Amino acid sequence: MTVVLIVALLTGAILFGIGVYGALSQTNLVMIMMGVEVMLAGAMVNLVAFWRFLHPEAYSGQMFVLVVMTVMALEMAVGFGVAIARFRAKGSVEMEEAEDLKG
Amino acid sequence: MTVAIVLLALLGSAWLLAVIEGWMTTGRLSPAAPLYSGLAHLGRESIVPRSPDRVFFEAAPVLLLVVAVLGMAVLPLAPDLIIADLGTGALFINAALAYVLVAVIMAGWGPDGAYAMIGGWRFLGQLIAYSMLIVMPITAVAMRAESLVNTAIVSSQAGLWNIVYQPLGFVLFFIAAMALAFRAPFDLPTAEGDLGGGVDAEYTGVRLAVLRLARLTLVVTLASATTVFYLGGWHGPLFPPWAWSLVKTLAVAVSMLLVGRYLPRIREADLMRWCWILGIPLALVNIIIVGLLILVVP
Amino acid sequence: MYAQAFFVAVFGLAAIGFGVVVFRTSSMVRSALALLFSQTAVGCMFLAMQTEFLGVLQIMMMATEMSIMAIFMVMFMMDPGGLGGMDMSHQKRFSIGAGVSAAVVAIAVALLSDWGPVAEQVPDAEAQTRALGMELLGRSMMIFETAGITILTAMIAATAVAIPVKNLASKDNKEASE
Amino acid sequence: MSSDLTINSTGARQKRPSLLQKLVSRALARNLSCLIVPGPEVALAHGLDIRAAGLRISTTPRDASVLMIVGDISEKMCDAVAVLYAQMPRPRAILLVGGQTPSTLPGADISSGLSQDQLTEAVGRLERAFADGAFVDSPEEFDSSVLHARIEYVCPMHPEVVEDEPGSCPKCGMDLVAREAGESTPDHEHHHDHEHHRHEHEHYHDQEQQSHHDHEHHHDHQHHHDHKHQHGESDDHSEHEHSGHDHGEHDHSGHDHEEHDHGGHDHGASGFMSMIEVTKDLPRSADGLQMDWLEVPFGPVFPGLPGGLKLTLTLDGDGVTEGQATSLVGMATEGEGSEESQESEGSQESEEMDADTFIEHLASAIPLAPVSYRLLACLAIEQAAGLSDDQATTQARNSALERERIASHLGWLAQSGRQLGFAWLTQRASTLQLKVRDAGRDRIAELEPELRTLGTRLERTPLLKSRLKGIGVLPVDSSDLRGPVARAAEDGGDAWARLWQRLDEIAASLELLKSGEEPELPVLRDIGNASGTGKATVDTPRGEARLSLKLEHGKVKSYKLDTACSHHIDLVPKLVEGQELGDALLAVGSLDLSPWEVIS
Repeated sequence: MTVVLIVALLTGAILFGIGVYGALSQTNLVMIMMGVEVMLAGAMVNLVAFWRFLHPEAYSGQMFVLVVMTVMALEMAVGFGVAIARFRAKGSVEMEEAEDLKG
Repeated sequence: MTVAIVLLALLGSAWLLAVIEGWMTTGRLSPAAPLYSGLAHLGRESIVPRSPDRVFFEAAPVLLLVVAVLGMAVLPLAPDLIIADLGTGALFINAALAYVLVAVIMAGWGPDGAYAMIGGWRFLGQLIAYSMLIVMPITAVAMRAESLVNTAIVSSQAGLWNIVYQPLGFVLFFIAAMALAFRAPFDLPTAEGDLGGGVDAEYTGVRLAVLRLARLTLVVTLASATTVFYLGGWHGPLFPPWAWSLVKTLAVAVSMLLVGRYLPRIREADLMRWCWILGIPLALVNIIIVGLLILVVP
Repeated sequence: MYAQAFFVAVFGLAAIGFGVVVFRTSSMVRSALALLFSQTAVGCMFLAMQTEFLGVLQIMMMATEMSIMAIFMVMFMMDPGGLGGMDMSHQKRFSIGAGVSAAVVAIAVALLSDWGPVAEQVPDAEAQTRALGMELLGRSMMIFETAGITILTAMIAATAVAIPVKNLASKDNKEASE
Repeated sequence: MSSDLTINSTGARQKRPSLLQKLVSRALARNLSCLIVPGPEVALAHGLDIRAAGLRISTTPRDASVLMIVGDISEKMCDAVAVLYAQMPRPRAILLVGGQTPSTLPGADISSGLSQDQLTEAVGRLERAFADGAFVDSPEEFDSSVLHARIEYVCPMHPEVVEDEPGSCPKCGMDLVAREAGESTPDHEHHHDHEHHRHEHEHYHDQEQQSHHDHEHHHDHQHHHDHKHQHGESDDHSEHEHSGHDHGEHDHSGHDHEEHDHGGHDHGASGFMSMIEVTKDLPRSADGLQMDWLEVPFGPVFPGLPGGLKLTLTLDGDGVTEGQATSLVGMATEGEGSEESQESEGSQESEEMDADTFIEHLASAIPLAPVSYRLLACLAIEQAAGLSDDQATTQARNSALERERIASHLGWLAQSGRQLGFAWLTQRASTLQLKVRDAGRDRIAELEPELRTLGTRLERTPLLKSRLKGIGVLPVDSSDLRGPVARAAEDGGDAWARLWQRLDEIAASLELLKSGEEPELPVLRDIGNASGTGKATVDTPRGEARLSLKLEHGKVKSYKLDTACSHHIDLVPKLVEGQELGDALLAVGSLDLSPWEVIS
């Protein structure tokens, strides 16, 4: 059974890596959000694997996944809200062009 | 075996609907018409538009068909006549139906045509209108059954069908189901008068045949879901359970088809407004009423 | 067990494959739908790991979420969208480095840790759903409710941010003074 | 007419040895669906019941196997028809009903006269043709000049470089990109460039030209750019092709990815193509977002619009930002020697025409209201000849006019039903129209209850009022309104009011018919060899039409026609602007424009 756990964890790790790459390398706000979603998916895989193979009696594990899903939805809602506002004001959601956001 | 029976029932129902649809458009009731129509589609050329997104263009009709069949797989025709009695069957239906949207978007984007694209995005635009009204009434149904298992949902209606127990939910679900199957008067993504066929417009030949079959199957699946959730599934006197399931499903499906004939297409803005202002609050009220009933009536 | 390992691996590979496609394709709609299928594959992994409720929920939620993503992609990325010779990515090496190191660290932890005894059996889906419901409305109710309120807040906030500014004139002045 | 009853080779499909083939052919023959050109309403006006003849009416060319051409069609329509034919999947056939073969098409497979019997018989032949000849050994490509646009090759970087052959740019060495000649020139501010998908021509069948129903391609930017990139993913240098949008002013020079690698903060200097630059020129939608607009043609053969009317709408998503209507079948200056329109009002100076010929000409040019125009011509000529009114004839003629008014309004109802996806209305109204079309007074009296229930039913139809109320409200200052549109203007002036106006007119006409004479087709009285000028006005179903003409020795020397639809068509831009697509089309539909009566 450990094999399955390891497989799941590896998948989670790789998905997380892809997400990190995406979130950092993309210049477009929407694409960055996609990167974050992939990262969260990686995290969820791990959480489910942990729940299933290590603590199937603790349902807070599943609860945690639900919260992550909520976070994904939140991220989308807020992200798109911001994206629309920026697009309306600047005509672009490219991070390269977000000079005004630089500290 | 079960798989074969359910698929056969699905196909048979789709055939019946096709006959009725043919009767509505040509005025002739010809049992062989769907067969000829299918063969004719095979004989026709299947045109690929000039610069399609090939993957989406090809995948969309198939995805729609698969989704409809998957949805049917978790709906019981009789206590033991169900392909997969999932522990989360009621939720699974939602999940499967969510991909109708994906298929329509793919069909809209794939062919690279303006009409199709507008149709696809239109369907996405209507998302809140129908998807919330699918999910929330099902929630109330699951509350009464205290289970997400579809067979348990049917069993919970042994004494009183849900259409009586929560008529509000039934009405909302029926309307939302029609909108989800994009049948008239909710045929916004395929509107002929507005979009010359919309997402259907660029499909020909075999692909069109698959698409048509998928759309009919989707109606059957949704009708079957209505039966399971609201019309007491297989319950009924005299006849064997599967017969009751079939009869009810077909009745719902035919009524879905007929309603559209006598109504003009709804305005998108109206659909959206009514769903937000009326539909969703009513669905919440339905949940509250059912909750109260469960608490009050033992 | 092998069957389970097989399915988890297959869906895992699918998730990874589609995940890569997300950032490799230049079509915005393809990007969004690749992400959708990646997330669906993740949902299938949940199913393979006998976590039915979460799996189905994941599959359901992502369909709508990513479709919405698709339309926003088309809206905001307009015509360039990584086309027209415009490179949509930046700090590539750094990103690859960061991505690879994050993955490597996680993999190392996964491989090197001693995970101890592994549960062989889990309750069936129905029991799980019931138990999860109990958890939601029992011990974790606070979290659950907080999540609900947060979603509501986010919805309102996002809508407020997104609707057009009524007073365009004053906004333009502000922009000009910037 | 082919004697061996096969489909001509541009319509048949490649024969493949298969046992199924015979069966499939039979199925094809039993499953004929036709696309009617110019439109089903014309077929109805000619009294053809397509369904009774055994054909299914298809709304799109993609779903049709028979191209049915009713009556003679104009030059402009010929081009559109060729495109439609090309879009239909093989096996396909052409059915000519009472007209000539359009020059752009191969010969008709089956032709028939303009009557129900002949049509039914022709459909029988068509079925046999499909059963026997749907598959042939050597199908031909359907090729017509209208399907081709000259392809030229331009350098994405240097708009001035235009070559006839593919190759590389003499200035920068980049591969040249194919585009259709006469299309967008790169220095426009922004518009919808169509050229980017052209070089994929050879990949697919011969059919795929057009975005549906018309031969203009209107894809939006992102859409096909997107696809193109997909195609180009395999080869590296295709990267260059993508750089050639016609945002000519932007800097495309540095596609070198290396430059971005280190953070890319210096985007001003690097090759980074700014989104701000790209979007700043784009039009802003009503909601303030800069979006690409899409110019989409609707028509000339579009299920929601009268055939022959071409509506070009600029769409911003599902909303219409601007629109324009043109008629492809309008009373143009066809044939008849050297005509020049003297005024925009639409006057025609044709060669001398015999008075009877003139009447026939006018009546056949307007298939949707032939009786009215026949009457109009008769009146004008008789006045020119100095004949005084004859009580009995006038009454009979007026009865015929009222009967046509009922039929025409029913036809409009059927058309609205098509547009609204209201199948019941379409079927009911067209059945009634066929019955009323040449009914006598007694027959109409029999039909009266049915006609009146139609109104009651419509009143009780849910959703209909909310669909039509407030749609297509005419601008307050609109002048030159005539007919039902004008009469409904006092009543709110929206589509709902126009629907009721027409229903009321049906009722009023019924009353007039009941008290009037037996309807009789207007026939010109003997005018001898008279000369003079005449003027007449007839209240046609779509509004007043005025005709003035000059008669010399019993021949029509010149005439001037003024119709309601020529004025109404100018309302279209105002009606569609800022509306949602469905509402805009409904608004146009509610005007009951007859493209035939538009004088160009």
